[in-house]
Amino acid sequence: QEEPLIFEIGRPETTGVDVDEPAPFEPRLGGLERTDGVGLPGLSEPEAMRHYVRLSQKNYGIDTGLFPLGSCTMKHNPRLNERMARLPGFADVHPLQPFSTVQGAFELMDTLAAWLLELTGMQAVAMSPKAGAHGELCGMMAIKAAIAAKGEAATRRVVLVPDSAHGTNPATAALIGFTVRPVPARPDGTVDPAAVQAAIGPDVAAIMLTNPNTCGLFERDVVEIARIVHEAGAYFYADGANFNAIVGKARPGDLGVDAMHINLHKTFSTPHGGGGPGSGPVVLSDRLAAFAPVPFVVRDGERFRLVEDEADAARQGARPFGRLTAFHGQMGMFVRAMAYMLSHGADGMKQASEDAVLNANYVRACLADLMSLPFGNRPCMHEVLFDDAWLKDTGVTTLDFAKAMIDEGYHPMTVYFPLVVHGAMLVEPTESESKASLDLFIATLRDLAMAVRRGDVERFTGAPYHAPRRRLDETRAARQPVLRWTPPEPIREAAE
Amino acid sequence: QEEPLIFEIGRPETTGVDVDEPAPFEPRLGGLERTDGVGLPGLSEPEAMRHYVRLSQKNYGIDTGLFPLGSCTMKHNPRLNERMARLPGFADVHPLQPFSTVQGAFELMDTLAAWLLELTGMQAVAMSPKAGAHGELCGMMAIKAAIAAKGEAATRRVVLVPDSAHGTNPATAALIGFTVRPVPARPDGTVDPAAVQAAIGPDVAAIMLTNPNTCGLFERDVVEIARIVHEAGAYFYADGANFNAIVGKARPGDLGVDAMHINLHKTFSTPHGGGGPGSGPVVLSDRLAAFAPVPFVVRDGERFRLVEDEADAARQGARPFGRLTAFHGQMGMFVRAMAYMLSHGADGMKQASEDAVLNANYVRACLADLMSLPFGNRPCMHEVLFDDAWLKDTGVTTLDFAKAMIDEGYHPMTVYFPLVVHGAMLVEPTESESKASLDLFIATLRDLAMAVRRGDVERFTGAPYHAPRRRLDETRAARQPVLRWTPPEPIREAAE
Amino acid sequence: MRYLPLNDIERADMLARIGVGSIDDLFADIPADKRRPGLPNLPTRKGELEVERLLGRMAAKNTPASSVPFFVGAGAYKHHVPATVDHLIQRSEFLTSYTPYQPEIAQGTLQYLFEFQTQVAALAGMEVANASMYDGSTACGEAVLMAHRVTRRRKAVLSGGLHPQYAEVVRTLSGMAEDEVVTLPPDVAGTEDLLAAIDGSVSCVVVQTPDLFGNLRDLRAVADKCHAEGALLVAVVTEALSFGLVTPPGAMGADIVVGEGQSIGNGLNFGGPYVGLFATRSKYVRQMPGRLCGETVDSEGRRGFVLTLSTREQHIRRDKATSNICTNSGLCSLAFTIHMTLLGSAGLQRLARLNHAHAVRLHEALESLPQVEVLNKRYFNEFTLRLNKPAAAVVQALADKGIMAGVPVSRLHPGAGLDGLLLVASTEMNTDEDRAALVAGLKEVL
Amino acid sequence: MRYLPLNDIERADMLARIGVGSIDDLFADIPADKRRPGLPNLPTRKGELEVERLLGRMAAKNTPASSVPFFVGAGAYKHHVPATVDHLIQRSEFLTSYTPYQPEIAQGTLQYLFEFQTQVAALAGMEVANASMYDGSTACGEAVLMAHRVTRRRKAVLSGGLHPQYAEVVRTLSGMAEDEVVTLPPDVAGTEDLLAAIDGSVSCVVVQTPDLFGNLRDLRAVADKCHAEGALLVAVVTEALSFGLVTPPGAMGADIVVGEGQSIGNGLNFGGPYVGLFATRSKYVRQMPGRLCGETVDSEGRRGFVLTLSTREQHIRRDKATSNICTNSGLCSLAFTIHMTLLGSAGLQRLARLNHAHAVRLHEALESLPQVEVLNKRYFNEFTLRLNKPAAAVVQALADKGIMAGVPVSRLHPGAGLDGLLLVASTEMNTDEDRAALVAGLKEVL
Repeated sequence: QEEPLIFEIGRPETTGVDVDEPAPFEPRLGGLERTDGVGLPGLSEPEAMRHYVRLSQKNYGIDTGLFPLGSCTMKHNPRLNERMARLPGFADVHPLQPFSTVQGAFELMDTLAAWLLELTGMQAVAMSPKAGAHGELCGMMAIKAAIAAKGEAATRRVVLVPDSAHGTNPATAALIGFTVRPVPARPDGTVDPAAVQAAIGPDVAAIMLTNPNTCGLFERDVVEIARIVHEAGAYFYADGANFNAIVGKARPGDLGVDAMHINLHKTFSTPHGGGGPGSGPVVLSDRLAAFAPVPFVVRDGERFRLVEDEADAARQGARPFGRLTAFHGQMGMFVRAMAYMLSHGADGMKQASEDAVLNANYVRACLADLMSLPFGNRPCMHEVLFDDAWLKDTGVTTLDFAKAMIDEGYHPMTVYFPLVVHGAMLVEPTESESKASLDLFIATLRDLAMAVRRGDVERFTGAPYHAPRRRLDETRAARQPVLRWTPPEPIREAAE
Repeated sequence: QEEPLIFEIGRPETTGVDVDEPAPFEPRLGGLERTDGVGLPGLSEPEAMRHYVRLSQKNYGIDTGLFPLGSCTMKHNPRLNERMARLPGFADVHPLQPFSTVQGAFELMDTLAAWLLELTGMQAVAMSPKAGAHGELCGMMAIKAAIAAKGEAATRRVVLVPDSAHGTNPATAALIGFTVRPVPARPDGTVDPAAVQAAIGPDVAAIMLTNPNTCGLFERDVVEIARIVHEAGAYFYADGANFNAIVGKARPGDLGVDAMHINLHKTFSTPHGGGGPGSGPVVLSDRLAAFAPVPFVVRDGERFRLVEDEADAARQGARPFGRLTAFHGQMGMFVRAMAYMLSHGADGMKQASEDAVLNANYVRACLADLMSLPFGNRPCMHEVLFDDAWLKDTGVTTLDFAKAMIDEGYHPMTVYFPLVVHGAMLVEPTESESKASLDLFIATLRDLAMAVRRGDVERFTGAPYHAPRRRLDETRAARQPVLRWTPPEPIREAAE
Repeated sequence: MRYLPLNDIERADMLARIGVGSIDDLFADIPADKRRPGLPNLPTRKGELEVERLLGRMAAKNTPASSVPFFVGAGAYKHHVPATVDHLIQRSEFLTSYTPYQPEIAQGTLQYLFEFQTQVAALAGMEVANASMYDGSTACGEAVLMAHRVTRRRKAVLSGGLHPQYAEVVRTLSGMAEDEVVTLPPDVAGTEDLLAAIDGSVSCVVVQTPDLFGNLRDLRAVADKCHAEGALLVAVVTEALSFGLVTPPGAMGADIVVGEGQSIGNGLNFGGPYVGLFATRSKYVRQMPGRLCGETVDSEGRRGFVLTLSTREQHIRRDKATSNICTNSGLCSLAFTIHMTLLGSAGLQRLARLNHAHAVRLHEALESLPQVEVLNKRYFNEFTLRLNKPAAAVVQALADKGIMAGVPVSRLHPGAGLDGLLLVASTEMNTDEDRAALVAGLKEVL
Repeated sequence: MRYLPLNDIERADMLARIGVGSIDDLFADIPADKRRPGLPNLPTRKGELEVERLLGRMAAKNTPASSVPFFVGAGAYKHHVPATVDHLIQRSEFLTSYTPYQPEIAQGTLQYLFEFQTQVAALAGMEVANASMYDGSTACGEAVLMAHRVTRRRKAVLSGGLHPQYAEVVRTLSGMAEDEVVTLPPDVAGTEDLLAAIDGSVSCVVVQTPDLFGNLRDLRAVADKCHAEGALLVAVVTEALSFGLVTPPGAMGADIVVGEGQSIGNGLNFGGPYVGLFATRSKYVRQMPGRLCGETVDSEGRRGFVLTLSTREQHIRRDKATSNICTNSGLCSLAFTIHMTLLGSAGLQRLARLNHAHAVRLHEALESLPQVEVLNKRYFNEFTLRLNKPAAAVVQALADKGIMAGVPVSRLHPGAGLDGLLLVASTEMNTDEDRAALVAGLKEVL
């Protein structure tokens, strides 16, 4: 059965919420009453329940199967975290309540910040960024502010970005007025310090490096790169999207990083929720700490309070570059991440990183004979990157292969990213998968790979066959955008 | 993908619960330590989550589609009720806490009891029965106790049960030593007072009558039947399974009922949960009130307390027949039912009954031309009963038709019940279905009925084709019972 | 009204399609003088917010176990339930499904029931288990009826260590069925002479372990005597967690093991809903009450599960059924299964050990009080204190101080002269502070 | 560790299969002198119970809005969220899914986004909306950048009624992008002369309604002037519920409407996560930031939904993207959509009316206090009081009495000489008792 849109089944007078009628009163809207009736149909509660339950059934989630989306870190989302985030003391407090009534909230933020600093070996953390890309923006803004403070705002306008960077990196740099200068990768998939040295100069503000990088490899020359960058008077921004591979194994602060965002939804298990909300705190080195945006929590003796404006910040010796968002950040995500960290503890977090790396390498080892590894069959970090060399001349593309995985009951891996390899397939199993689950996944991929070799092309080009939808026409969607429902023409499409 | 049993994927040393190790201590088990290792494998939390989420996906629920199971009343289960039942003040209190610490729990039980009495027009209510059948047992025990109190225990040993009764009725009567004497139904599906008159005598303890009955019809001579029963010195037990049809329209107490159980999970929306837990409070007339079992709540001035033993009950002037269960009943269900009642209020509950009856009659009216109505095309109550006369000689049975509905995305109606008609199909849409939902359901049934007429027999006899399983071999299950997992022989069945 | 999808226009359309003039025409079979105009004495509908306020106010008048030092047990125990359990049992597909009468679209329910049955049987050390009963006490009542069916005798003997409310349930049910029940007097020390009560007329002996007073019972001698006399041994376990640490009744010769499963996966809920466990030997399976799930195959040969042996059930055999029960405790058994799956043997054993350790720790702390005597030699997570004052008054005095000290035996055995006895349970929930609070509180009031 | 499925035997097997001797061999690329032996300064793992205790203790140090008379607003509002909403957003298939990059198995997410976009556009009175932004303030910042792209000008004018934290977000973002921002002074009465600030150099004017001080703004004249000068009007709505009762910005000529959607479906959460609304005219859609869901068909011609126009997004165009945003506020937008679907127009209007009624009722009650002046002529559910004492001190004094009186303007506009002003919001959550408590409390402290 197909599920119609609410606009096709709702009725304008129907409502699933019982609201009391107020006693008669004199409105004070001053002539600005809404008169168009809004025009949104409602559903009774049982109808709404069924509608959204049925919609949900057309989705795939971590809870329903392995979700090997490289670079996205689809790990288990503990329900304890959900329960904790819903404690009235966290969920039902207003950001502008008096400080005396939210001391526990500040304590949690302060504790989480302390853990993040300990994990990363950094000196300060900006908690307010709302997502990873927002954290990137925060980090780069801090760098820009620091450069301006040194009087180099006019001269340092270039940011070095390796080819293998996340797409947000160049976008972020460009957004705040930097020019992007690409740095090519070595044949082994990592950045060559010599290439950085060649690209750097007094016009460079920063390098943006993802480490482990998007090829799933640890940048083994990262310390040397940091040295080059710092010697040139520039800053080292690290994309923390892949921090989950090295928690407890290495600290960005020890590697020379000046700023790094942390995706709480990747490394620390807050749910992805079909596209957010995320949370992207940014850890900062001594060189950047003063420039962190408002607001931030400080401790006055036994009490916590929030520094919310620049004058107050200046009294704390800070020079905030401004404000990234109203209020103080993603409290709901802070609680979840804190619950994750407390649950794992030092031993569990280190083990999680190791298991994530182990799982990725196991997948690599078990598929290396059938699928092609662009940088050779050597250890990877928490994700393993294949390219499409092995699909050459088979009539099957990376996309086809991905869609065929759907028919086998799997969410595909990340495809066509990173851009540095052709037809990329980036597999990140995460530490949440059991060996039995991986073995089944590997067997399935091997079976599919054999089917490719057998020339069973239709299994791929026509895929998915067994999903709520066959392949969708994305071109049509973009050429003739239909971005909202509009009342139907007299002859409407009936729900099947 | 198939989902294995936990015993096939779990490992004995794996656990999804982190438990602290106690400091060393001296056990006091006195030689009764368990030494066999229990032998139950565990799953980590992510594995357990996925396992049970995937199992759930093989189920059908009210939230996923129309569930027209006659006599079962699959109505909407509001999540408000779930939230209320989980308030720590209800969910996290122990049945043996001091009375002073559970006054609110008693208040809720007392309030719910008062509402039930108002809805039914009865004089007392026993709250402790754990389910409908347990309530039946309670009601019949009260009757047996009342008869014994009159010194007629040895003579009144027969219970009249109409053919159309729920199967639990005769089972209940037999369980406590009564002999069942059937009462035939009239051709119109209801009980004839004359038949009751003919069957009754000084040996009769009670009649057990379901009203509205299992044919979906209101016993229009119920008052006369009650008169006959009472005149003969017997009691009138009403099966309250179908009370949801008449809430706010008629009161069992006004009709002469002496005892009736109320399925909180039918009439008052507590969830069915794949087979319980239910809750079956029993309302009693003046003639039976004194015999209600312990425990019960009484009010001493401003405070509530529980009467838990017979001596205390005697001080209250009661003569309880005993105790049905440890503790005090299904508190979790009481809270849900109370939330339902408060939400609906007097107006909403009456409207719900009317809508339930309206929906059933609408289905009847829209299908009467294609399917056969054993008692003619006349108004029914909250459910409509078809028989299989219209399937005669088509090669399609009631069961086949039901299974074909599965392929259309519907849960089948109740089939082969009540036993009084051949190949029964009992459809109860409940008030929770919208007209649009009913129209789609009706269209589907009409389409199937046309397919029967067309002779498209395989669509039925092979059904279901599109379910997690094809038709299951129930005979094999009963002949060679396999009731638990046992470790596999060396060659084990692999998960697909 | 938010739960009712129909609106008045639709209602009118539908009445027209049905061919009646008004809704009351559909209720015409109700005698006119008995028809009601509605429910004039009850309030009208309330929004969600208002319902939350009303019920929230009632809830706030109760003291949750988690909010105080808590030592109340006697058949229901405060344990920690993982968040995953409550999340999963609220899945629409579990919560809003029915008894799996259509197995093709109920494999979720059926498979977990099969897992549940396997787990319960393994825990109890038995061969088979059913798909759950209402609770431990009703399971106990049904066990006696089953023993009568198996032995064709009608006399049950109940140990004096059996939870008195369980005993009362058995007596009520058996009394109504006109069977005989012999109840031994309360047995604080766990040393009663059960063997003397067993003879060729006895269908079963019902013994609880850990018993009401917390004593662990060695059932082997009783089992031997039962079997020699042709009777069955029914073992009752009200603290399911004890299975993790204590020799299970099945290993001591029990023929039927019934129990309360609340401790695993389920909250206190003021006494219900809980989940009754029922396990027995394979040879008695056709006399077992309650639902059973069995393995089979579908028409394509794939493994699947169905309700089976339902000829025992009332909906087929009506007045010849083994019991009148037609439901189980579905969601509670699901919670049990999920929690048990998360625990596994390793977690269960560790959790049981921690419970025992806490009880021993409490025992040691209480020994410092001269007014208190611990009566038990061996126990799991609960034991009995003899106080120098009536326990009911002590419990109330401590409750007024915000400490839930336990269950006075006089509440369960009123008039039995056991007023000085207090049942004290200690689980993984108790902290050092909780124990210190109890000891300090007792010091004050004794 | 309960979240990690692998055990040591499996780890050893896997290392062997990989062909390395130890797990550290897989980390060999980390320079040896930078490798860490673990996290020696952090505690080890904790069970669920212990985590609940630790976080529960922190949570208990906060005062939940529902536990006190509560009048705090200024951009986040305490409303009632139906239980259904929170239940549904916790469905595994919604909660644990990713951005719908594989639309064939993400139609659930995509269809609700399409519903969300339609709802937001209708509420705002606009033609199209995106699939949500981080929150209202970041949406506002993005709106200004978008206006620059559309007009190819780089100067924004911010109304003095705009929430100062929103203004600061705009200034920060624009400052970093080296664009110009003119911020008018705080405008308590809502009568500032915006028209004078608009000329041919201005890309957009940003006006909030209801504004920070609660004033409803008639945007028509500003819209006309903007359009005459080639600028865009960006309207900001921080109380989404006002859409139910107040003329929407789209009907007053706004070109971009941004807003905070928290009020519908989402809790207070101490400031986040929230959900940013972003709507505009169809002609600007390709300049719009954020994700968009569009309708299309699959290879069998069935309707389906996909993310579309993603060439605007960073993962395709990298440094030429419209913004660096690569996520939306998925679950929060789902909560918004579900709550909005439950409400429908009828429920939304009724709820908005009830909010307004409560505010009027509060206004009337406060007028009885001589020390208090209500400054607003027209408002929705929030207004500004002028007190005879510094509002911050008054708020603190009342908080100490268990009353959350509102937001002192000085907290948002420090040093602006507005110390006597207090923002007071009133929603459907407020009862007569709450209002009486506030009035009584103010009487005491003023």
